[in-house]
Amino acid sequence: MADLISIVKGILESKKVDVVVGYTRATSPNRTRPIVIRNASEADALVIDSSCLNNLATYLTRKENKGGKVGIVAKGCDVKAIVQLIVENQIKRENVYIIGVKCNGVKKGFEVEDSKVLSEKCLNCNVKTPHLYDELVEMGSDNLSGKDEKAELIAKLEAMSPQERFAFWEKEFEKCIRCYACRQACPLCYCERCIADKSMPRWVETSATKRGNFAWNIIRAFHLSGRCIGCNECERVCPAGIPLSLLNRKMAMVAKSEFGYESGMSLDAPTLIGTYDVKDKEDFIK
Amino acid sequence: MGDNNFEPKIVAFVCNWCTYTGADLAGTSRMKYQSNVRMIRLPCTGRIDPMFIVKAFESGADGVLVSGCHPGDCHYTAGNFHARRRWILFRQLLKFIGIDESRLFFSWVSASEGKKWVDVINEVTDTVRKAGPFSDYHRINKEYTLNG
Amino acid sequence: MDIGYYPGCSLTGTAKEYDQSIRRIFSELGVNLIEVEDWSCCGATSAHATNHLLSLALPLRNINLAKRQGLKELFIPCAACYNRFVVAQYEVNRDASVRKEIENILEETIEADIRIINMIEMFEYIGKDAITARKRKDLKGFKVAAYYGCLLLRPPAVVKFDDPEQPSSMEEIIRLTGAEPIEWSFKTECCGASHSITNTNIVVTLSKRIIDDAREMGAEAIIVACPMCHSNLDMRQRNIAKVDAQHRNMPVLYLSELVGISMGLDREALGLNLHFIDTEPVLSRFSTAIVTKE
Amino acid sequence: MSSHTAIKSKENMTLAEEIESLYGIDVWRCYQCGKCSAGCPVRVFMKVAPNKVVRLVQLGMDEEALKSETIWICAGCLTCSTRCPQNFDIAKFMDVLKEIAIKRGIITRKDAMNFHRAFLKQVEANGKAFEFGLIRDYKLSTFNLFQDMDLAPEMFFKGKIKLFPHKIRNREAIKKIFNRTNKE
Amino acid sequence: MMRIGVFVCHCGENIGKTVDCPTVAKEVIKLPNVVYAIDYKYMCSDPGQNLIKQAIAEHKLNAVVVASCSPHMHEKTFRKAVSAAGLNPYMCEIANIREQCSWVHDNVEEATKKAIDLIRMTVERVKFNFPLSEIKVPITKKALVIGGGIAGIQAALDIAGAGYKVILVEKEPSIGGHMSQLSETFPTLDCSQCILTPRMVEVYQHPNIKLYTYSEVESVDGFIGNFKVTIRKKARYVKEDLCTGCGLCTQKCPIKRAPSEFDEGLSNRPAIYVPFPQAVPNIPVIDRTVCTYFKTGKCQMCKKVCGRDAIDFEQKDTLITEDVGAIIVATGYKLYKIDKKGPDSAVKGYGEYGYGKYKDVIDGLQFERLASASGPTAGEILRPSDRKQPKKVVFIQCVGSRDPSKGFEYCSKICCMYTAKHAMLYKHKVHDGEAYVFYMDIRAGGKGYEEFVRRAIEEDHVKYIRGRVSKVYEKKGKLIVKGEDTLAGVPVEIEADMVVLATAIVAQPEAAKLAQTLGIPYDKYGFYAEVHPKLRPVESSSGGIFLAGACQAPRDIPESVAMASAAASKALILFGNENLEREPIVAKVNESTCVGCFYCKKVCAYNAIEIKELKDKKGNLIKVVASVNTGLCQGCGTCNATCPSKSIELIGFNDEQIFYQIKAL
Repeated sequence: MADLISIVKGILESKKVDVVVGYTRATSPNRTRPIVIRNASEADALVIDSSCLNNLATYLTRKENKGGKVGIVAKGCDVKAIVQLIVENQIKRENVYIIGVKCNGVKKGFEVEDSKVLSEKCLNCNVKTPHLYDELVEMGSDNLSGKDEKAELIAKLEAMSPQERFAFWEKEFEKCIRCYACRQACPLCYCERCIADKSMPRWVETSATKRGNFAWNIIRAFHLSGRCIGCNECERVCPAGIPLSLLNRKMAMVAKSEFGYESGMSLDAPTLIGTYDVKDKEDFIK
Repeated sequence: MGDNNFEPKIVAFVCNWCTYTGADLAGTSRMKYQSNVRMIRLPCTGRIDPMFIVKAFESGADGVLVSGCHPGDCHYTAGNFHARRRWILFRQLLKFIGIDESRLFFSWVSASEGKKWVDVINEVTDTVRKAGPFSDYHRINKEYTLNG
Repeated sequence: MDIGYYPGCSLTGTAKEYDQSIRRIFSELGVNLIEVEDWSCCGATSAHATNHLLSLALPLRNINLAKRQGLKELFIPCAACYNRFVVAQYEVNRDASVRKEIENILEETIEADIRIINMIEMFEYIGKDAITARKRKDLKGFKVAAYYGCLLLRPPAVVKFDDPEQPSSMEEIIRLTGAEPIEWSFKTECCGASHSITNTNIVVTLSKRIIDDAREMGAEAIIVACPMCHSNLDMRQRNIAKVDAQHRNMPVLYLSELVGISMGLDREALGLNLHFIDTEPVLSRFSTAIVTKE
Repeated sequence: MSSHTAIKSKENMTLAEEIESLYGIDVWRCYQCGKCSAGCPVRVFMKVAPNKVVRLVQLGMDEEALKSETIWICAGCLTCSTRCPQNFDIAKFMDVLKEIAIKRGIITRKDAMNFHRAFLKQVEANGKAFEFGLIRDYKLSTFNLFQDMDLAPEMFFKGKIKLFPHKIRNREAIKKIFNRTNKE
Repeated sequence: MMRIGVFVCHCGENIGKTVDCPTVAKEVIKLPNVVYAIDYKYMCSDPGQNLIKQAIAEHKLNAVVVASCSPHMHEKTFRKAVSAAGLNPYMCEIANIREQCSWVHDNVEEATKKAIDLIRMTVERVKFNFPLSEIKVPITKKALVIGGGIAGIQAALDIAGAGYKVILVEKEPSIGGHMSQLSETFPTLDCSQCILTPRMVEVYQHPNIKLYTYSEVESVDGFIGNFKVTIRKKARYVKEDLCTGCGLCTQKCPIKRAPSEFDEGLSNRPAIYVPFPQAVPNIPVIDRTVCTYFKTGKCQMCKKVCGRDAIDFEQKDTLITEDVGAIIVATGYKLYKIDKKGPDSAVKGYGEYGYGKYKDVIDGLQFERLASASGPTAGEILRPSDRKQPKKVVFIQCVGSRDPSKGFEYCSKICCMYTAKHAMLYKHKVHDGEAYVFYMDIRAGGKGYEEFVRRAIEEDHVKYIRGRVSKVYEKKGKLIVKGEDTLAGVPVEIEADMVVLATAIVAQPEAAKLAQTLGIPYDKYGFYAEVHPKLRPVESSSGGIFLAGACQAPRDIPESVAMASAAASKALILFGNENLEREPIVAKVNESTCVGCFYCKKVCAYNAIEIKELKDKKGNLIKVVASVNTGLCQGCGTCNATCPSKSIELIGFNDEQIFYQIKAL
């Protein structure tokens, strides 16, 4: 298996791609940050290890990248996002050169020095080896581990009464300051004018009222239903610490149980919204 | 919960071809039903946006009913199929957030089912009346957040 | 196989041979009939003709007894009782207010979900193969008329048993014995049982029409699954003879007796000696000697 | 209850309204096709055809309906109900009329009534029917002691009639049922 | 600045009785932007409409809300009115306070409150209406007629006669339908085939009519004026272009005993057959379910004897597509086969009449065949069992009709008449015979109909007995019919030789399937639904699809023909225009915000969403967005609800209109 840096140099020199999006060491030693490489000489800055948490796919839909050919360093989960973007006509397969990363899981956050805690999104990973790539590189393993608290929380919420659930979310959404970091970080929130910014009519109240926050978080979760690939970037970047992944994961569970559907897995599978089956369950319809 | 003289505010989003016509039929046949529901006519259930439902609760609705053509009868051939898939997801989301079956209702009522429309309306109205005012949502409609 | 058993009053009296034959053949077939503890009358015609609630309460008391005995199925050979039970069960399951009313009367909750089985269904239930397997005598050439009467088939929406107008299930059981059911037009006509004592003339007229048609269509005997029908058609032939000099006796057999005969069981044991119309003339050709088949 | 029946106190209800509100039988379903009468096995013994009895009730001629012997002659074979195109349960209708007739003390066929009384008396007392007692009581009531007397000895001989009733253990339960169902 | 006028209609008592209209008017005038409000007895009347027009002028209204009956009733009326007053019709909205308010509530206070709410919501909505103008769509001036019975034939001839092309599709091997099976027709007793056959031939020879027999409509796409139809031409195994209809193959076919559909099973036909002598086209078809060759691979007798080598065992079904502008559905009816038991066999079926058990209990169409000169008995009345002449025939009406418990609630309408005809024909053919008719009511409400029934009773002495038969059973070779004469109040028993059951008229078994292919509504029995029971009896709710004959409800011949001509004229009215003016309720894309995810394209059932490339002046691609083909868009709005960024909106039902309608709740 070739190493990352030589691959990147290769594709830049051979003009296979115009830019490459990857990870580089950040100021603090146990974290990385995204980097855009434009010429081979810069490629040495690239790193790939268990602190490469970000989902770089979100950069693919940035205006400045559209049109051009982009190389991207992508873990399995990131590839899911790329697949979904291709399915939704946001990028063309031929315009993206995927440097897939065989991944053994990434670290949860950087709070702790040299944390050994496995990020939640990795717990039920089914794409340790990416399901779509042009080149494959390996990431070292530093046997991380963690437990799935969110799964338990979802179960707990489902067991609650509607009123209790409502109260739970009221408390969570109350924290929302509507900075839209969740939207910014999400690889699939690529709308040029988000419905939250639409003023005629103003479906989502802009000021951080309880009402507005409910509307925003409901519609965000719904627009990602059957699309979210579970990279948890939204939750990671949320300054208010709202457990957004609960909503995304719940909807992913519904998609799975009701339609046996999993997003970002295949380039030619029909999307969940936009298709239908005459036999879709309707036990809830009178 | 819910005092006896509470009259729920209910909004119904219905398709023009089946349910709306069915409701007209109930009228022409002089059937009687409770007066709490306010109808909003749309060309097709396919047009019914989840935002409508959110907006309805924001506007003080205690319950929301969505109704259209039976599967296979859609005037636009498949609008109700797409709608149905949308609802399966949206309804689960709302449920997870704490808005359950006593607030959100779905039905198929064809143009010939005036009687069914009457039954649906009465059932929905009774259910919502029993559930009482949607005080949870009424509250958040009023309150500002710390940051708000 | 264990199965609940509600004989009903007639089978302890006027129709004891029905009870006798049933117990006999089912012990042969290895079916264990568990009689409902301290069962009481279903109220019969008199109850439902004069007191709706009573007509529901009486059967439901017995259903509750059976449930408490842990019975899942209840075999009721008397078509009249069968009908009262099925109707009562249907009524309380259909109408919650009625259920409440009866529950208040009985001072106990009702779980009316026991499966009620009539004579014909009973044979279907234990399986036609079981019957053929136990067959010792083929009643070939024995031409019989299957008579259903009223209460096995009506009301169809409630009993949901067989085609109410052109039933055929009894014929299928009869064929297992080798006997040959004839096609006739009166298999579902009423014999007027409820008037048996009060208006004998009615009963005579109705029974006569039935018997005459059976004979015209070539039947040697009539097969029934109801003690009411039996006592009318069997007993009342005396009265028919009074009004019709030409009347010739027509033996009337219970379905259970017919099956019993095909099993080669002793006729006394089946209670055939208790009939008013002698069955020997038509049965003598099937000797009681058991022909064990190789 | 169908819309055309206003809520009234039982006293000032017509028979049609009473049987609808109390027994859920809507006489207006009947459109007088006569299929019930056509198939009735005991039709020839009736002066007034079953469908006519329904008609009388529809017309509010309640007395005439309750007085008609038809309701007592009905054999309860359910042929009518089974074939009624309008799903109108005539057999039940006949029973209900009998029940009301008894309550109002209009009993045009004593024989039938006496039989039912005699029968139920035995059930009430013993928990089971008791042919001997039944026939005895009934005969006494009709003073027609000799009818069927030719059959009785043979039945007795065949052991089909016992001289003493078989009583169930929990007769209290039965008593209770009778008392509670005989309200008013 | 919006200046809205609100017009509250009493509709006489209809609204006024339960909605306090004056109060409503007083209340709604208080609403922002409402500058004028008035209540009036009949808004739809001329004075009512003038009231609106004047108000528009005097109060400079730029939007109007009419609170009245359902928009389905008078939306067009009022929009015409406002446009007459120089306002754009789409600036007028209806608040339905009749069908969905006054008629369904009793309590005046509640109804009034609801009316005010509904108006408030509509007022808020109309603020966001904007002027629209109709969309023009070209029309394909060619019609498809489905069903080659008398209705289909009539419709096809009318349209073809007007000079337009017609595609006539018939699923049977020949056109003619049920009418070709009939003997004589009421009330004139003229021979059915004598009047029908010329029409059939005319259809066949008409230059404007393209006939597809033994074919079915497979799929229908598009919309009024622009349908695309796929027709499945079933394999006949006979080359139509070569066959001369000499009939040699049918004579020589060794299979002789397949029951004839045309004779309702009263006679037999070969495996290769022409349904009946006058069939159009006169080209045989092979019934592969009975054909020896198809079953065993041997025989080929027909092929051997055919001089033109027209037999083709290899023939396959073929699919043909046609573009048409209008569709006329004339698929007719079926007779209720009463021997078939329903799903819940314990309660369905008519065992008591012994149909299917006794040979001599037959249904109406079978009697038609017995009475028909071209029938199995050459018009002689002979009963099926022993071909003897029945001396006593009982006719039973309403078998399956007016029978909620075993059949259908509705009245089959034509049975009273054809039964009278049957009894009459029988009496004319068997002079010493007796005819009895058991009926419930005699429904003879047509020109010369009552007279016809009287003739049967008075001149031909048919005995009418009022009462339903309870049972038919066999005794000593006679059919005993048990009935009650409800007029005399006496039971009657008739010893008949033959019994004829007037069984119910039911929808075609495939009716629902076709309805779904066409996208037209149907009632619970499978009969197709008209838009308006009185004023638009031959139009389905789908534009450009019209109904004729018994597919819509039980119909007799004159009615079917009348409907057919009416439906034809509806199609011709359509063809009278160059373009179709369509409501401008279509989707519109906001190109500046659309990111081209094309979820809208996925949900569009009409392929109305197209991919559009936005380029700058130099011609390099800026981005790819969705764009709407307004000709194809039908305005369902599914795309609008699906679009995450709301970059596509449905004009006339756009987000703002709905948003503020909800907000005003």
